[in-house]
Amino acid sequence: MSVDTQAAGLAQLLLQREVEAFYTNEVELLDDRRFTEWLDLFADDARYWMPIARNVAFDRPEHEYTRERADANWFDEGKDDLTKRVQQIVGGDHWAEEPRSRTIHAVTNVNIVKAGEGELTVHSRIIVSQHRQDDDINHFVGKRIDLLRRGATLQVAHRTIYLNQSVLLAKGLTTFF
Amino acid sequence: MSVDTQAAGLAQLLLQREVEAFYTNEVELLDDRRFTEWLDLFADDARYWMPIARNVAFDRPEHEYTRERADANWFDEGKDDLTKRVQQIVGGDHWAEEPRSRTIHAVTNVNIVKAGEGELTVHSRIIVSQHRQDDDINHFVGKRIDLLRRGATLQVAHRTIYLNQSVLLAKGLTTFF
Amino acid sequence: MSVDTQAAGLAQLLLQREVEAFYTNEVELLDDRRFTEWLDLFADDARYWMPIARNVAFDRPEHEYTRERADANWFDEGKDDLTKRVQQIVGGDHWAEEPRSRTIHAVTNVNIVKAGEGELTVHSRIIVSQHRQDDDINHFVGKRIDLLRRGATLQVAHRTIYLNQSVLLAKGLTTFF
Amino acid sequence: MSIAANPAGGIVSREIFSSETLFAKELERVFAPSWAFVGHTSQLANDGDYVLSRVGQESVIVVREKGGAINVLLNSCRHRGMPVCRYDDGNASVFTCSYHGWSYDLGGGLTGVPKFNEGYRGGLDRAQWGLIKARTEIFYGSIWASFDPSAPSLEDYLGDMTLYLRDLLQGPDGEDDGYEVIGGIVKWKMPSNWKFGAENFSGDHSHYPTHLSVNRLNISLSGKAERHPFAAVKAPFKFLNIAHPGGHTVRANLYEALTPYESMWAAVPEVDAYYKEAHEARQKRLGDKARLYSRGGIVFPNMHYNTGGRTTIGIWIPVSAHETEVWRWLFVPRNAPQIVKDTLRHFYMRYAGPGGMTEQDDMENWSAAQRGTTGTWSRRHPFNYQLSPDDAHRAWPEPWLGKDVMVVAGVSEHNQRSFYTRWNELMSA
Amino acid sequence: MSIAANPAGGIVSREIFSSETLFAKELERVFAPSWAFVGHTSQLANDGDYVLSRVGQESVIVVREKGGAINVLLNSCRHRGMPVCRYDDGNASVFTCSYHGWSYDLGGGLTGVPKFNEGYRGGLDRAQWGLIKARTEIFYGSIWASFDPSAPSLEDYLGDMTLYLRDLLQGPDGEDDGYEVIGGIVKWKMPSNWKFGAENFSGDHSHYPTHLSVNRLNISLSGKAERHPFAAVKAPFKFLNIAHPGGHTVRANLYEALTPYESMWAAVPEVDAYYKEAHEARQKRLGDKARLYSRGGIVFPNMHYNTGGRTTIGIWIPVSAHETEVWRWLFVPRNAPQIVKDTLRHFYMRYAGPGGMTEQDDMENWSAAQRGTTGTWSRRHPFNYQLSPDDAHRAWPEPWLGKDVMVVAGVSEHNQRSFYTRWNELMSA
Amino acid sequence: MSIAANPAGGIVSREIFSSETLFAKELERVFAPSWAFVGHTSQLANDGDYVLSRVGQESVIVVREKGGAINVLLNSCRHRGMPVCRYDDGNASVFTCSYHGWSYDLGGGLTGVPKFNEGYRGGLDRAQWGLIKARTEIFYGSIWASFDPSAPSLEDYLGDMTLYLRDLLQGPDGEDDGYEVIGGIVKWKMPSNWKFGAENFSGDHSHYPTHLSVNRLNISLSGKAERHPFAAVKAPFKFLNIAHPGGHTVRANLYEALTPYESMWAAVPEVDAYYKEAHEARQKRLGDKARLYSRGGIVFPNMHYNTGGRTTIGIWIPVSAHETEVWRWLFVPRNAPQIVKDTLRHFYMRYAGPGGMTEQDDMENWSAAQRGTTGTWSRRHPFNYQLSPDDAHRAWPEPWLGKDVMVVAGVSEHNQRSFYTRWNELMSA
Ligand code: FES
Ligand code: FES
Ligand code: FES
Ligand SMILES: [Fe+3]
Ligand SMILES: [Fe+3]
Ligand SMILES: [Fe+3]
Repeated sequence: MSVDTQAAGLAQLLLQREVEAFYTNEVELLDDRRFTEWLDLFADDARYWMPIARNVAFDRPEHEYTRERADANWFDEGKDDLTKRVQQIVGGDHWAEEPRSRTIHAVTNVNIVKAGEGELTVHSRIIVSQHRQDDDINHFVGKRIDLLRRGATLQVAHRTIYLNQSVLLAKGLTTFF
Repeated sequence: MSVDTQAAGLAQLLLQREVEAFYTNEVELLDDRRFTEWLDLFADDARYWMPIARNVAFDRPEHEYTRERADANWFDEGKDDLTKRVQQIVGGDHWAEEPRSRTIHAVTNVNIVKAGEGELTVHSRIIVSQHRQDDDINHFVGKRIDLLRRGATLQVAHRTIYLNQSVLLAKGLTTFF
Repeated sequence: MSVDTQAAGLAQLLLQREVEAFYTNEVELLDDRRFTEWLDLFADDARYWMPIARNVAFDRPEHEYTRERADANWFDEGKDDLTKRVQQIVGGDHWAEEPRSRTIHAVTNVNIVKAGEGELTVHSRIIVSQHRQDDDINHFVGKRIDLLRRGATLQVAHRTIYLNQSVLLAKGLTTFF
Repeated sequence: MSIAANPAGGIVSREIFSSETLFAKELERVFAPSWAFVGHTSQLANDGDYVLSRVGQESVIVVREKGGAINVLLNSCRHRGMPVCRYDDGNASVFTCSYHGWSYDLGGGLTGVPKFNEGYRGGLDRAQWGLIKARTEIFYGSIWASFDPSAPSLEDYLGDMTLYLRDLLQGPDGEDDGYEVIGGIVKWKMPSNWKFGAENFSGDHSHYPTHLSVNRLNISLSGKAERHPFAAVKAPFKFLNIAHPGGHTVRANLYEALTPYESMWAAVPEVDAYYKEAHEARQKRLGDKARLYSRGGIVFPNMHYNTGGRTTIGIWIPVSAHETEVWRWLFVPRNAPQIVKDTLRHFYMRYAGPGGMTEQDDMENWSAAQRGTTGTWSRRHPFNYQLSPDDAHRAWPEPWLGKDVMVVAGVSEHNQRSFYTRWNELMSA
Repeated sequence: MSIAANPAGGIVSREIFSSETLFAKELERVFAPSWAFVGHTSQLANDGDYVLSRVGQESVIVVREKGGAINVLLNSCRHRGMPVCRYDDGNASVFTCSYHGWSYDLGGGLTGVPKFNEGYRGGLDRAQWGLIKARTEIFYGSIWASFDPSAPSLEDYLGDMTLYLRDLLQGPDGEDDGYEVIGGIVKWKMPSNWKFGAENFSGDHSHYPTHLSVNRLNISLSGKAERHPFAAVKAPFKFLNIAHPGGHTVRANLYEALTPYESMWAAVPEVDAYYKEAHEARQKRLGDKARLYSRGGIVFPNMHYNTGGRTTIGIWIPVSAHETEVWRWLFVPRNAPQIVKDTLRHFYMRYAGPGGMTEQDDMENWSAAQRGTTGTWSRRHPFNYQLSPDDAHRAWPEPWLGKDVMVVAGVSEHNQRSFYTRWNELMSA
Repeated sequence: MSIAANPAGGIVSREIFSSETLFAKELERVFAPSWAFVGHTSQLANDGDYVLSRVGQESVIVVREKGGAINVLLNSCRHRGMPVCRYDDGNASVFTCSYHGWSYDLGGGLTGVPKFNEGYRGGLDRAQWGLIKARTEIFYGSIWASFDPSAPSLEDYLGDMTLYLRDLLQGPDGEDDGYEVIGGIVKWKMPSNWKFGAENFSGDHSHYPTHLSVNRLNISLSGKAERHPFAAVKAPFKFLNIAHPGGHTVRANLYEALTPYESMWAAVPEVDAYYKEAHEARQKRLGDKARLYSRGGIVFPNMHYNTGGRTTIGIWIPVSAHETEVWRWLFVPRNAPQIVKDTLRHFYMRYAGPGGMTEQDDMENWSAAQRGTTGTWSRRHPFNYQLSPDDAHRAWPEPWLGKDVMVVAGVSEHNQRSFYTRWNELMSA
């Protein structure tokens, strides 16, 4: 390898590590319930979108998930909404999270599909295990597409979460993805 | 670190990254249903083998999984067979996949156990979550052993998938592993 | 990047890789039932602790998990105990593991939160899928905090495993975490 | 025999929430003879458009045939039971079964049978083997179905409830059929009996401790505290619990007078402007009856709705005594500016359903309360619905509210008592 | 009382697929008095070899004792019910219970009881407390068991079916006991009633829409279109639906004449050559009866088999009304070259079971149809089995097909009607 | 009618372990009229301290009110069934329901009802709508509850069992109320009927094949082989199976004489020293009765305990015929040095529960045996409990063991026969 090739390879590895570390830090904040710090990972104008899945014919894949800013979705909101959700949980009077969930989030297969000047497009998988009380248990598995903005630190500018479920098998989406 | 040690370390990291990126790309192709591109990841003479597990005594571990090219297996086939399976799904008349599954594959713990001249032996874990309709749901977890061939790109020359289940808890193995 | 920055970046990447490889090796040993080799990954004075979770009010998070060396725990023991557990399994007369479990362990989101002189503090997630007979199936998901000691090789000096479950949904904890 | 104990007296047995035997009986006695909401005409823009829905537990195809008529067909092949339609929605000219290929037209007629001549040789009367077709009626855009040939007409089934259902489907400006459904029916499962949902929507006005957190956070867009936009209105009104003999119930404000618009959507001025204009148009259109401001209610047994900025219709699909599937259709005013539609859509998503900050806590309580219905000792002690007893007035305070409705003003469990009384009639017959 | 409605007339109640009460009754009335296929002698090469199998829902040990006799033992300790054998297969000289150590010999005899003398002090008659032993019979290599002392002999139970079962177990060259089982019993669960599988194997010839995709892809190895190798044969034949009074059924081609081999395995010349030779040997060995080419069938109630290049025997294990466990034994001709064995093994794996491109779509349909059996309205409408009615001939077209068989030629639901008629006799008695 | 067949004769029907109908009857006949262990006073150090527990399947709040009295309250709001306490433990002065806000004091009294005056207008008698309160008794630190007003007093319920329960709760030095509970109740689920656990603790001394592996590994801390510390003691004794007419049973060693301490904890000298001292103190305190060394037993129906270095009390919570939730309280001698507490804690964790090397194998066997209770054929064959029949002596070998106890010495299934005999009395009445 030439020195230049080495430098390029190293830079690529460091970027990959930076993004993976970002996500690992994120899941630690969530599982440690450090929600306010978690909010800091989002840009002020960030969007958080989780569409609803439909069962459609093979020739209508574009109709499989509901549309952002147009259809009903599980989530289609901004940082102010996320902030309200956090404020709801921490008050001790949000019964669906009182007693609180014990969650474990795992992120895998981090894929930087586009590394632009100030932004990265990153795909990943997220596995979420949520337990409350003795038997209020949810397992979610999702595909995530993030637009990460590069500044002093990385920040989520836009997040898309695709769940597999069409009929949601949970009475509440009280964790974050 | 000497420059040489550094170079060796970097080369090892780049190889690890290359293989992890290969697998991440693979799961993205599968979950995006880009099956034809997925087939391109397999060498023309590739083998795809998933044995059946038996419950055996502690002193007969060699009898725990059925044998390749000898016994009944869940899969024991070549690229032509995989190609037929893909052709079956994309036609819109393979009812077990119509409407299509929504799948999420995650690959973890990629372990390059042997890096030969033209081939790599790589172990990994694969976690598969498959949803169809409202409640046709499968979860598979597997141990994988791949022989990857190095050419212009990596290609799977041989894949082994060990599932934990002995009695399969699914009516159809209509996703890939 | 300056050469020094490069070197520092590379060193950080190599450390990350070393720790990830350590865990990947560990899960392969477990899933291949090479338990004696697995024991070698633990320091002689290692502690292995898995507390019990309680459902508590939002303002008593410190009471959520039972205390090490004080309360009832799922595990709170040393290497001699782990050794006895291994000796129990390999004998063929430990009925809860005869026939043996088929397990798959996956470790994700390895986070070196502190890299001291001789020790690393590392967080990770562990996903465990355990199958025995036809339908004796457990799924565990855990958060792990390890103290790794650096010598000729890494060794676990202290391991904490947090499960989400309060009432354990398994009749036996016969695998390792 | 009274299965529900004494619902009129506010005493309801816990067993009706947990017994699987009673649940099976409910399907026959409560669900089978009723009319079911299955969708809205705005979901079917073109001939051939279809959408899957549910009547009780049954999967049905709601389809618009050539010429625009809407049919509701049982989604089960008459040959061997296979669902003939396997997609949540789409456009079709025929439903062909994937098992043995019987095919049905959009009216359910069995038009195609492989080997019809040489195999069945005249022994199969196709007219007898079409898809089971429900009686279907359209009411101001809403689509209703019943498989019971002896059920009354939809209008008779609804009785005075027609007023409130029509009102629900009128735009904010009072124009009939003024709403459209947005894309994506919200569907989920919850671990509680369907009646916990039904009684809540029928009028559980004392459950505000459930919503302490959202009240604290002011999730309404009124710019004021509270979670409901209409809570910002200060004009004097009576809060009415309106119960129908058929088991339907309504929660509504009856304002003392026609008053000018008061800001309810201050957080989004364009929306506020739209509602102001609509408010005035509605008063013009409806006159004195515009004093009625519905908040929600139910059509017996399992259709439920909310208004007041959360215009939605839902159904509780009974899965078992202990599990319910919920479907929700989100409505926006058909002719409103896009920003109004977007704001309402967003408000709903943050308010209701599994992602909704408000309903998450409802469902937490319903599913926890569900466990209190099974215990050896606890099930010997009935539930209490005695809040504000013995004070219902017929056709009151305005006769146009319905000649048969029994009304209580203020916070009360009157509507719930009425719901269980009707339920008990059907179950104990 | 007729539980299944009118199966002879092609009308079958949906409830028999979904009622757990009827399911419990099935175990007693349909499964308990029957003979069960439990395995094949090729699985037990040596004395002491054993393999776990099932009789109805019960776990049984199929074991070869010293001297070669095969026993079928209920895998449940007489002391406290523990399975005394916990491995899918192995070799043993004794089964020792891991709970309190009672031990049994390979004939089920209770030979070891801790504290037998000082504890039981003569109060335990070991002869009365051995493992429950089934009546066991071997039929051309296949192993059968029944726990019912009043069941007829296996031969009487099979009746004319002996012809077809013997035929199944003859190699392609017509030699008796010509098959062996390959390693690995294929086991899985499916969310449908076991009778959907049973009726399919009994002869559901009109379900080709299920298999549009594999027909399109030509998964046979004949080098021609279609999924079955034998579809390549052009010699004229009658397709027969052969029903036995005991509920057994057979699907078979009866060729009009003994004709030369036509290529069915062109994709693998060595295999084609093997089958050509076998074809000729079979004609020589069987003479005119070689015109019979079986395609599959069932031994009542839950043993099912396929031939025609997919030689397999399976059982539907009833788990509940809504769930079935399936086991499949894969057979290859004992004396064929390895390439023939490999090709057949590979053909099966791609064809059948959860990994099989063909049966995946069968099971999708069965499990979807299962949901059509529970609905409030849909279950009031029976299934239809009226394809090709009223045209069965006894012992036809050749008397050697069986003196009691009722046969219909061509695509028909005759076999299914016969299956449910037998089922109904047992259930309605 | 005898539901359990002939338990006194050692013959017990398998159906009592698998029938959901019998399970439902058990809750009424066996659990409802009994007294339940719900906790220990050391869990409630301060006024207002509470902990959730279970009576049968029911969730109960065990709470210490101002002044120290302990109440056991059904954790189900009288309004609509919601659990009023949602935390495993804590400190409270009032329990306020999160659904509609009814609030209860620590005695269960309904003290707060929103809209009490203007809504209920005198129609709600709060005295009638408090939390259901159990009869509660404290016995040497252990807390017991019964919801059955017609149950006898706890003392009468226990009968001679008071001796053994008091003994259990005495410290190793024989001092009354000598134990405290350590933090963390161990809770898990197991897939078997609760009676497999109950009969095991009642005295299943012949199940040592279950524990071959731990015996091989010497997990006791005696420094000698075997898994029990007390196995190291060589002084001669009779092993007694002590059965009470109320269904309670005890396993105990009765030493022939008061003998000096023999080392049982050689692996930890400080612990050995502690036990030596305690041994001597106990002899001094109890005199001849110190010859009794309890090993474990049950209070009918579902409280179970072990002693001998594993001092724990547990309950089998009946979930269904096929599932049981287990709770275990771990006890250490209140006044022992920390190292003794730590050693016992560690010994327990490695011995019992899902993490315990010993009990893992018990539960494996119970859950495997559970499957032997459902099969068509296997359930026709009863279980056998005939070990050491017909040799029970009343109040023997010492009259102070209890005037009504029936005792057998040596390995026997006497206690199990007694347990099922009592169970059968209640169920067959
Ligand atoms: S089930 Fe529809 S055609 Fe047979
Ligand atoms: S259960 Fe087999 S010996 Fe006791
Ligand atoms: S349920 Fe407790 S106050 Fe209503
Ligand atoms: Fe609410
Ligand atoms: Fe088929
Ligand atoms: Fe034991």
